[in-house]
Amino acid sequence: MSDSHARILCTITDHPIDMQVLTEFVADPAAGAMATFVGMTRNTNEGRQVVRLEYECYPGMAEKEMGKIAEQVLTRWPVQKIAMMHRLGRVDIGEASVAIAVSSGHRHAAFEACHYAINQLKETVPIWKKELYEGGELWIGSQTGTAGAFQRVQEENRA
Amino acid sequence: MSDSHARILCTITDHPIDMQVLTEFVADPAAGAMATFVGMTRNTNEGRQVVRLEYECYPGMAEKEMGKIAEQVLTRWPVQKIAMMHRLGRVDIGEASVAIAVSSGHRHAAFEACHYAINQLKETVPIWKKELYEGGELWIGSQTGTAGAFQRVQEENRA
Amino acid sequence: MRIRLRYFASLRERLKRSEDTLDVPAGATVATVWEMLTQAHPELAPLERAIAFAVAQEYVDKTHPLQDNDELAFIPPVSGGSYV
Amino acid sequence: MRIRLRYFASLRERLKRSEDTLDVPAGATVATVWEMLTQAHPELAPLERAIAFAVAQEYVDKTHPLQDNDELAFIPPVSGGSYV
Repeated sequence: MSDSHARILCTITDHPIDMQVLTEFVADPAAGAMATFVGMTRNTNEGRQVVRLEYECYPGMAEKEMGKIAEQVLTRWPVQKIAMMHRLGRVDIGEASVAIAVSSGHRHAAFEACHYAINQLKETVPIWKKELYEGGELWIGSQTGTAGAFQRVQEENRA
Repeated sequence: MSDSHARILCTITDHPIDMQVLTEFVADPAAGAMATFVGMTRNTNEGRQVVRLEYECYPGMAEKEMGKIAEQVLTRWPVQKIAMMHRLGRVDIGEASVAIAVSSGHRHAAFEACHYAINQLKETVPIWKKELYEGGELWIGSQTGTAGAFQRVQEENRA
Repeated sequence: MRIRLRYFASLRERLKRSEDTLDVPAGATVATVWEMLTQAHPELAPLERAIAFAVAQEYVDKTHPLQDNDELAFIPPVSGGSYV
Repeated sequence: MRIRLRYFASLRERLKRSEDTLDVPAGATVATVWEMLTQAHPELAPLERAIAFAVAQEYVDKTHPLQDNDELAFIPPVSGGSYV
């Protein structure tokens, strides 16, 4: 358990996410539990009909920040392995944009670590999501609080 | 969302668990999040070298109790769909004995519902697990608390 | 009246069978059957606080009245929270 | 000294470019660059509390001193906790 790199997989990809890559990575004979999370594009958001999402990242820094989260997880919980993957570009309804898998001896650590990892990812990893909806587009994360100033909705009357 | 049966899959099987069956079942265009849990046979337990596990259930009642948990989940959380599967018979190291997938609009509900479902399953569903380890066998769940009276270890000197 | 009994897991191995039928008096409850069973197998008596009971595949407590042809299952501790 | 600037997402679209180079005085900090940027683009000033800064791909605060050839990235709010 000393070499943390062999226990961490962090990937940013332009291709569809294959969950099996993550679950096979975290498989371990000492693991009795695996928790996974998948974030997908859903068809509505706050009353808007979503057409698709588009993701971009800060290349290099995004992977580094994901790696920091994975290292934190290995420090804080008795976890065997963790795999995190984020997709960039166009992600259609029902497709996965982000996936995390965590294996551990017991289930509570797996759940807590996986939940922590996705929460942190969405706080600190420089990845941005643009929502294309019926009638406009919107950078998500920028429409509330102090970030409200970022809001930029292009009302397009397509009719 | 009115017909709960179309939103629940509960299966007990003698065959290896195929996660894709569960994740495809819970897929839903209104779901932005999916949490899954997989319980697997691990190679040690409380200091014992585990050879394999063997599961049996109370047929009929086990499915009914799983179904009750799934109904509770749909009542308590804004969840789209839930799939639960448990395997019976021999389950070797690294193989899955139980898997749960939950889809929902947002991630917190998916995590909470999935964690709840596995906790409840292990409390109430009449499925029993025998651990075969180096030197003996043991019905798990029976060795602590008031259940201690059930303990039955067959010390077999195999040398 | 006649009750069908079912044993699982450790209890099945201990009793060396998975089911029985038992004739019980009218008005019998789960507790009545448990007393009959522990009279025949005194070594089971200490298990009472660990065991659960199901009639017609629903958990019941010991006061549950039995009907003719009921299936009464003895449920040892299930696979448990602490393992995985 | 010369600093490389990077803009992402909403900021990139607003400024219609993804990077710049900027000559700054010795001793400049992140705050110095931010002030120069908002002088050139006054409409960015209200964003200050929402934006984060990274130098050499590490988050820093506004007091962070810059070195020649540093890459300073302006990080708009990331994809966010509330969506999924």
